[in-house]
Amino acid sequence: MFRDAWLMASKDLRIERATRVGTGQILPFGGLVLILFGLAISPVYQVTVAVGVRRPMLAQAAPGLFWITVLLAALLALGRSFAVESTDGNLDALKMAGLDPAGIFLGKSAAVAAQLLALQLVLGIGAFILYGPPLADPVLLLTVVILATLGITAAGTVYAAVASGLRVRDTMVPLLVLPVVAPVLLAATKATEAALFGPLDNGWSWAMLLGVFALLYAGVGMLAFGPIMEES
Amino acid sequence: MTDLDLTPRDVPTGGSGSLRNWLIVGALAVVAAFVLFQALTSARVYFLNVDEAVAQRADLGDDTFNMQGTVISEPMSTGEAMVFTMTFGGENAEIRHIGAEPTDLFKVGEQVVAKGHWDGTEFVSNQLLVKHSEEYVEDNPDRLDYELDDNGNPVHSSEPTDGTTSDGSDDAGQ
Amino acid sequence: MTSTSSKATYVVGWAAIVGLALSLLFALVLSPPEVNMGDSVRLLYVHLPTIAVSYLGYGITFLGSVIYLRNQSPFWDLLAGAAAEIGVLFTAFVLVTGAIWGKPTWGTYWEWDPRLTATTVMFIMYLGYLAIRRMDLPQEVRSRRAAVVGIIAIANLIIVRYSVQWWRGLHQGQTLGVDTQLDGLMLFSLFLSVVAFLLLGAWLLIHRFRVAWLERQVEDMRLARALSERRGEAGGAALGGVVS
Amino acid sequence: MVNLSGAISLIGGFPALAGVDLTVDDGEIVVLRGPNGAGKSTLLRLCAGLAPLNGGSGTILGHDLASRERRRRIRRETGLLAHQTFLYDELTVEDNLRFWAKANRADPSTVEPILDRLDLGGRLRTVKISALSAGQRRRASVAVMVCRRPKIWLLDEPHAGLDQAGRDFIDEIVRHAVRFGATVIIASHDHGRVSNLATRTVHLVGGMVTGAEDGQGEGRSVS
Repeated sequence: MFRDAWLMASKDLRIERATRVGTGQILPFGGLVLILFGLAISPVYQVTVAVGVRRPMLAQAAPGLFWITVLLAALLALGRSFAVESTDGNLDALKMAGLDPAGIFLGKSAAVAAQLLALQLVLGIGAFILYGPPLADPVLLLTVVILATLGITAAGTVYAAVASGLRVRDTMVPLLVLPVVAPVLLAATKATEAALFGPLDNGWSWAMLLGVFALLYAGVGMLAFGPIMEES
Repeated sequence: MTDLDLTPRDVPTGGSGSLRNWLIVGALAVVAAFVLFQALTSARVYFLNVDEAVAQRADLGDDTFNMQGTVISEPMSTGEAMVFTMTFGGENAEIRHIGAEPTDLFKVGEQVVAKGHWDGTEFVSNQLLVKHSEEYVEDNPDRLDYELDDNGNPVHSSEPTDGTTSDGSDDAGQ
Repeated sequence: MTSTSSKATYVVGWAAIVGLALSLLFALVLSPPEVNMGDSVRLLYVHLPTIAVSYLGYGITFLGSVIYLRNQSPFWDLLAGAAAEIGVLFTAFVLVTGAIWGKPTWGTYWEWDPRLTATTVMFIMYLGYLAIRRMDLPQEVRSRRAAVVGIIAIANLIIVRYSVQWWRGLHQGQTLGVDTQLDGLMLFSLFLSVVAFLLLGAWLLIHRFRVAWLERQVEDMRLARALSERRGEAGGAALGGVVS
Repeated sequence: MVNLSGAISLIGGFPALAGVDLTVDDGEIVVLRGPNGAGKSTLLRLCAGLAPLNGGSGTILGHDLASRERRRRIRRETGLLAHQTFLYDELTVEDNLRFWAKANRADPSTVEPILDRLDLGGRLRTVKISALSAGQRRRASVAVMVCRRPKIWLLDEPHAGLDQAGRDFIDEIVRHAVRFGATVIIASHDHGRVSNLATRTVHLVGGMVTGAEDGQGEGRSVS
């Protein structure tokens, strides 16, 4: 299983290296979304965050805006991940090779997760520059980013697979994936708020929730991928 | 190309990973359930109770949050604001509400959620939501009174506090 | 089967009508106003029964999905789909009645309360489930994928059900539990309307399922005709082949 | 090897196979002939364990087609050369071969010689599949088959769109595979060419077998 996962993940990353869809298209898209949020929420808007302390609303909203951007980018990456398989009958070929469905699931999730993490490194720096929030707890932030990414990709891969197929419309992926990852958005935003602005709320317990979500969907995906991939 | 070996291959059986998957998933579920329990018991999602809000007053600063408690004083109008006292867990808080009138359910003895922030020791509220309990009590003109339990939660008493009339009609659901 | 009604649906249908009429009487006339809510408490007799039907619908979807994945029987697949449609319909109703009820009691139509938010997410997820059932895929593939999602989505129901216990929120806790707190006639009225709505849900479910079943039969008939046409094609060509 | 009786296969609700009876013995080279839409491709996909068996019965290599568990086995022991390349367009010839060799649990050290023998070594090795000509792509797909060394070779119009050299290459590889003990089923329009190969020609119309005749091919028919 892990051997198949490694094989699939390295193959997907090799395709990404050859085509550069992630760096050439998804990353600019994410940057664009960050900038558009900046235009929508004017930098002059201020909110009071403590006695006598006012902060730009944009900085205060940075965690939520960042995670929405990541979700949108994840939708593109997930769609891409399955578009690669549905052209030229490769899904059939994978079945004929007898790869373990759980391995395929883990491999494809891992590849998307790796791409998203790289993406977030750049987008995160961009968000700090554009929105200018403080950073109170870098360790918590890093933990949150990793756990939330794993959760988004695990759940996203399950539902992107459900929505995949030659004649299936692209609109299915957002409809299925977004409600499922809504808890990730909530928890990641809360935990990121704690990591950026200080331990107002219990950031680590939100991070733990993210870990649970990722674990659960990893299990679900390993079990569900067989029936989902079986075409007849 | 005649030297290419095309002998049909005996495909390795590679045991069905089904059992192993179940084991992995089972282990994950146990871990997840444990962690979930831990996380859920500590996550504050929606509101702070009055005692918690009072304890964290310094940390909260001017943050907007929801505070929950039971109304214990008859609200008084002072010009544009409505002033009353809320209690929970043995702590009281003075509320100055500026904003839309709460619903008719807002009255002494009800649990409410006030949305606002601390201003010194006073809580300035912009929105008052009435948190109805899952208790539904028959509207009986004889009995409109309440008591508070140790936590400051209202207790619907079958005995009116003025003690003049007794009321035995409401025990069915309690 | 050529009609979606039968003696059983007649009985269930009439029982639902009588039950609804009775619960209308009890909910609007006979049951007392609540001490704090006044007459708006009467929304309870619609709000709670509809979510009960929703829960049951999603429960059937879960059960049908599990059984379908085990034995591939179209019966359970179609039942799961029909039950999800009923569930979604009643969840929509719950959200609307909840908003209407929320204004006079809490003071707001909508609040980011855990249960409200979770219910809305559940609603959208089951809309997604129904969308999967309409995907342009071979029928078995579609059914299998829908079944997988029908099983996963049950987690939402559990979250919604226990959200009032796990998290603090504006929403009241379990109304019907071991320590139910409803005065006399209120409890009976609620019980009556739950039964009436369950009957209504069952009646709708049976009909919706039978429509789906008939549709499947039409498909099978179309298939049988396509099969004989295709064989005719083969016969004609074979004859031609022999002649030439 | 292949044993079908009354096999029905539905593709998107359409009976692509309407009751096929077919027996193929070890070492045969069977050519399927018939007009477009006769069900040749679906028959091959059924034999590969990809298309569903919706009616009738059948076994491939002794595995029951009705069992999903057995079908997984069938998939691994058969090889399909279809209209699609079964290759990743964005990857090079060599990367594709290495990936599919590993995915099929074939010996990775065979990739190198196979590339050379199939004239995919040298310059072509580092060319993306999307940049190859039709003939070169077919070669690359065949290269994966050669890696897999299936028991049954299922070839769907293998000569289509190829030049003389390409067609000769396909014929040669088919003869070669049979000599090593494989069984081959070919769907083809091009009967002038493939009848030289065939031990038997089976006619398929309207999703059913309408006739068969023996050929002079070089298979090792045991029956």
